Amino acid sequence: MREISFTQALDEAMLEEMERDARVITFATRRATALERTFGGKRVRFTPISEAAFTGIGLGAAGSGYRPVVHWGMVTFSFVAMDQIVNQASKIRYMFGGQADFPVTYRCTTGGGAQIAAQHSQSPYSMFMHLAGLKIVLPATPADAKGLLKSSIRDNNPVIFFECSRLAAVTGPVPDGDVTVPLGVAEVKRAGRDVTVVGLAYYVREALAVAEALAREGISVEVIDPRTLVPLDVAAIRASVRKTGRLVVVDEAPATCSAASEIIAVVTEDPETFRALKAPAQRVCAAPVPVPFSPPLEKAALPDQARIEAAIRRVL
Amino acid sequence: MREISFTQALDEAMLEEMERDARVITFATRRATALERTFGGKRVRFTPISEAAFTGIGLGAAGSGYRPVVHWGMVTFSFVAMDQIVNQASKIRYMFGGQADFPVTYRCTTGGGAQIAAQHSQSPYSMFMHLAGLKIVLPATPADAKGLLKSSIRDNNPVIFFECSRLAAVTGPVPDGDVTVPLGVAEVKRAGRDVTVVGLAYYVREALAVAEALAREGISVEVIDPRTLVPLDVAAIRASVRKTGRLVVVDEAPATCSAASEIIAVVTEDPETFRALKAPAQRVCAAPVPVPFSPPLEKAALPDQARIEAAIRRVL
Amino acid sequence: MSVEMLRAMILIREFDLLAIELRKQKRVHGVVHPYVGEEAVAVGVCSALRRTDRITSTHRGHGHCIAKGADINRMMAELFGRVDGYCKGKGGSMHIADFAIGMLGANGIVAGGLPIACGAALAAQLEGAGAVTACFFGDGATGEGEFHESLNIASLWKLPLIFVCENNQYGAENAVESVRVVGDIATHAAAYGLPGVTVDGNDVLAVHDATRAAVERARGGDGPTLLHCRTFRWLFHAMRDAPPPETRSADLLASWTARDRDAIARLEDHLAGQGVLTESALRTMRDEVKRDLDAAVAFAEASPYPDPKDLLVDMFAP
Amino acid sequence: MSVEMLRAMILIREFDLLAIELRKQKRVHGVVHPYVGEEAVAVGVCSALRRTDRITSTHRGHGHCIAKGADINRMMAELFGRVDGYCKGKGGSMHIADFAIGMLGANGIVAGGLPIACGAALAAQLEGAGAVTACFFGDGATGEGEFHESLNIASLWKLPLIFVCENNQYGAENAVESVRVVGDIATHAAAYGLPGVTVDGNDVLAVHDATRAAVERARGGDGPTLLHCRTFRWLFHAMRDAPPPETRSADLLASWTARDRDAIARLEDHLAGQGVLTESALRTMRDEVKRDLDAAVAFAEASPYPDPKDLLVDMFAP
Ligand SMILES: Cc1ncc(C[n+]2csc(CCOP(=O)(O)OP(=O)(O)O)c2C)c(N)n1
Ligand SMILES: Cc1ncc(C[n+]2csc(CCOP(=O)(O)OP(=O)(O)O)c2C)c(N)n1
Ligand SMILES: [Mg+2]
Ligand SMILES: [Mg+2]
Repeated sequence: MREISFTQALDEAMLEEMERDARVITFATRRATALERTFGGKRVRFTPISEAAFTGIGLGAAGSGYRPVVHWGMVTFSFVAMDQIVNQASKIRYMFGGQADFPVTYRCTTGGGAQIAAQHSQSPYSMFMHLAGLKIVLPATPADAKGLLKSSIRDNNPVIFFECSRLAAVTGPVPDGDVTVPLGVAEVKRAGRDVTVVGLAYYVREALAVAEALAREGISVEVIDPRTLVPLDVAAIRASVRKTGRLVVVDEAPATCSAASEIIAVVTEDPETFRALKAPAQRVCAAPVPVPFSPPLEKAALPDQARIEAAIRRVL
Repeated sequence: MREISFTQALDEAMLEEMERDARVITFATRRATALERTFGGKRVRFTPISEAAFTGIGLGAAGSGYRPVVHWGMVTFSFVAMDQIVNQASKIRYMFGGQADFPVTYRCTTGGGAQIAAQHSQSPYSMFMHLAGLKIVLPATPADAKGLLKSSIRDNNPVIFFECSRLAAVTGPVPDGDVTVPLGVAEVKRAGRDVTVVGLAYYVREALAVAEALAREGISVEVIDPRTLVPLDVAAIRASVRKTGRLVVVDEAPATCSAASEIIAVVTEDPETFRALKAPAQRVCAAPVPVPFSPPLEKAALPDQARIEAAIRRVL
Repeated sequence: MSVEMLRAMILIREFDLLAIELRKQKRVHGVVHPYVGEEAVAVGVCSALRRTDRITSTHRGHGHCIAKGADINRMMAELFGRVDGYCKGKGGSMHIADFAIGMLGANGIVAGGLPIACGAALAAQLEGAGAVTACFFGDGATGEGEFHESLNIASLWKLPLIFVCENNQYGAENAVESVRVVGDIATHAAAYGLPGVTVDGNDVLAVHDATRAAVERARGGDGPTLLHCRTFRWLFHAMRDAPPPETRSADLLASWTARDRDAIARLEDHLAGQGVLTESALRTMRDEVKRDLDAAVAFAEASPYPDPKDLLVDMFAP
Repeated sequence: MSVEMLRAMILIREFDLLAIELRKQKRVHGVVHPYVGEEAVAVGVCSALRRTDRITSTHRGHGHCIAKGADINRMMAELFGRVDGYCKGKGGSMHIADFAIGMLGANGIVAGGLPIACGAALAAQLEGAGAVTACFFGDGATGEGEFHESLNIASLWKLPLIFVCENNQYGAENAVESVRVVGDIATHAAAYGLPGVTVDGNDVLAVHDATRAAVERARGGDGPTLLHCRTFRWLFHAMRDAPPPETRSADLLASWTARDRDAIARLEDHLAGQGVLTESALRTMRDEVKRDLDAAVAFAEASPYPDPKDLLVDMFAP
């Protein structure tokens, strides 16, 4: 298998899906030069800096037969468009009684770690998860990025596709050809017996590194990557916790009302899993602050291997 | 003590706070006729339908020495203003190193139950809780409404004050005079031994009704009203669960990444409380759909006493 | 055609007057935003559109639905919250849609429909079959950022779109003069490089003609037009259990509801003057409208409420 | 005064050229958005303001800070992420503020500062002491809804505000013509009933004069002005580890950087022509600027990084 970067994997997915289906169109404030060259300025557009308008345009075009892929840039900029996401996209199919489909994919980058401070280092996927009506995708590897973006574009619902910035340049094996990854299916990235660590995006890697280190001490860590947050593969997470009896969730969003809170809730409220739980579930999340600029502060604000390891040791 | 309605209690708080402090100003798209008569059109304004602008105006005026109370109308309309809330208000003090304070209060109505369908029946407080940097208030009684609104206006930070629509006409005793309720302090609305029910807003009443009914069977339910969601009185909730060993959280927002998820997480991750937990914690929340219009569907979508009771029985 | 327009306007008015009565009786649910007095805008615009053209609507959307050709039985069933409603009872008054006739939905969010309309227009532009989109919004919506963003992008991309501002002089309780400085909303067009046209929104033929010109321009690939229709909301902004009290002056109301300003009376008089419509034909028409509305109520009441076990149906498309 | 303006413009340019070098060397962190070429806008505007007047800024905010009188030591320390920076290292380049001098903050969100500026202007109006607010934003910001909403509400409320559009011809990689149809951004003003003025943004005296007129109007209670300043971004939009390659034509660049168009050279020549500035005085000025900048870097590097244990400090006001 080829080793390509996360970004290259996403570019391949766009190219292949636009080739596959002429109804796939795309726009963003930033020019997608390569796609524009291949598919022309009708299907590949750049827009004014008008996120509310072009988010709604994606939705309207989706309801009229197209399959838009709208790139917001950073997730930060989606907040300008929140009316179209919360009040329109997440509700439009259900409130109209299912009479039309809205196959639109919203892409955005997410996360901290690059010293670009509060506004440009956000990881607010849980805010979108809370809205019934959107599918939420958060890949951690180049292969998943490609396969999940393909599935998102082919899905007949509004999907928000988060691209962790710290993964952009990370490389990994990506299968050739048209390989999709289904939405709603978690992957056990490493099997283990003693504790389940659910990591999101960049923190799948970090969790794997910690698992590797602890293996040398005979501690067996299972690392699960949900890959999609809506639908969340609750069955896979619960099954793992029933096996290990211990849960640590790692993510770079602040803990309050986060995806990590949700994962703890779905584990705790299930009688059988609850009975299997031998220790308090732990969240390893960002400190409850806007991400600060200065490198030592930013480092202190975000999870890291030491904090993951400490949480694992706390529950063992 | 006088019995007045939730709405009257809020009106009194506004009147008294504007009297108390000339820096309190207020605006909304809807005219506040009584306040305008008393305090004049300079301090009491109505605005164009421009939520993004007037949300930011509140923030800018707060940073320049005033204490604006901005009423969005329904929380629905806040999504038009989300940039100013997420990217500006929640981060502005911290990212500028604490050099200025931003004492702005955003009021809005929330909740379903009035057959006004998907867009106008939202309860998305958890989306705002997730953002480090906002205080979040959600009162359940007229007295708390008045006392908490006063505290919110006097607080030196951005506060979002949610007013549950189904409580607007509900009456209750409200103390005379300048009585405040502190932010961050839960109240045990009914003491009990067997199970802790944390209810939010309208569902405090419903939980109390269920507690009353179950008392006749000898089941002793403790009902806790957090009153503010940020800061959340984690100590009070944990203490109650350590006593009862059982937890049910009731709210009309959908469960995923909700305040209910958060409450379960803070209970589960605390070693001592976890050890005291005798049964899986339960969420009684809205179905994961936009709130439907038709009365039987809406009723099915939202929690009710029967579902609260069933959840209590499940954990006993 | 003008007779058809008259019939549509009468149907719209009677539909909403009936909806108010039904709401008072608590037979229909939720909120009612009556379109009474503004019928010429919906009918003038939609009569210049084809079935394959699309529209987006507002919270005050019944008139747009009817003008675009929606089935009043299914509309009524929706207000009643029944399974045979357009949205199977899930939407209600503020969320009626009929994608089959290009009615892409009412919208409870002021200005929320404009970006969606741009998206529909983009789809039409890509399809290349000459379809256009008309996008209704109120004077109050001009305060929102989505209004501005949509005008800019539609002009830039030459989208086949007609922006129809229904200036009914009020946004809820606020007079338009109290929320914007410049009265003529068409003045916004210049900064986007598109035509801005102000018409008498109570003259259905004038609205139709102005729309036709805008539609031609749009179909010809020359882009959008901003059409500013001056009209008036005869009744209250919205009602739940009971209509709120009128706060506007009696003089103002009288000046707009006078026979020479009422869009329906004007078209009646015009058609009578032309000899196209006799008194008795008019009476027949009004009787038919009444019969159709009675039938719609009967249809709605015969339809069952949705089954709570279908609560999760329609959430996600397969 | 003009000599002070020249000094400020030179300092702004040299500050940003230095910031680029420091960023290449990884001594400062994050993103740098250089203001090189646009100095006359910040200086022309701020020289017409008082210390008690307020401004809001953008992602490209170093020039606005310096023009409003910020301390370059604390600015530099902020870029270095040190505790003596304006935000104690919590903000960085995109979030510098100095409330003591009325600099209410840079802003990473395009158009995000406009509503905040309206709020500051409202405060000034209520205070009644005649303070005004100037609000900087780019040509790209005119695509955002917040631009429109702010113009409308500021005009309606006659807020003492100057909307300063820095049209540097590009929003990131996109030429202004590619994102809007009408080139003259001042044309937006008419629909809001406020004056729209276009000036040569590379002529600091013209910017100053236009601002002074707008400030007088604002202090007099007559409301806001939209000031459209045509200028040019000499360098890249933004850099992280290395400056991105230039994609614009050499001819275009040459036409804007030519001595007769460069704002700094023009003022130098003007002052020299007037006999106000000798060659040696200019040399001295440039030397002083360089010395001040060296001192700022020394100040920044002498300042410690924030202590991680202070991570939660500054979150909530007591
Ligand atoms: C974004 C948003 N803000 C506020 C409201 C509340 N609201 C509903 S209708 C309305 C007035 C709308 O006025 P206009 O656009 O003139 O339409 P009209 O009601 O006159 O038809 C308001 C403020 C809303 N629905 N959406
Ligand atoms: C709401 C929002 N959308 C997108 C961006 C990304 N972005 C940062 S600067 C920029 C270009 C801004 O152009 P302009 O307003 O002309 O300012 P300039 O950079 O030219 O000074 C963009 C698109 C952003 N910061 N905020
Ligand atoms: Mg109106
Ligand atoms: Mg620019």
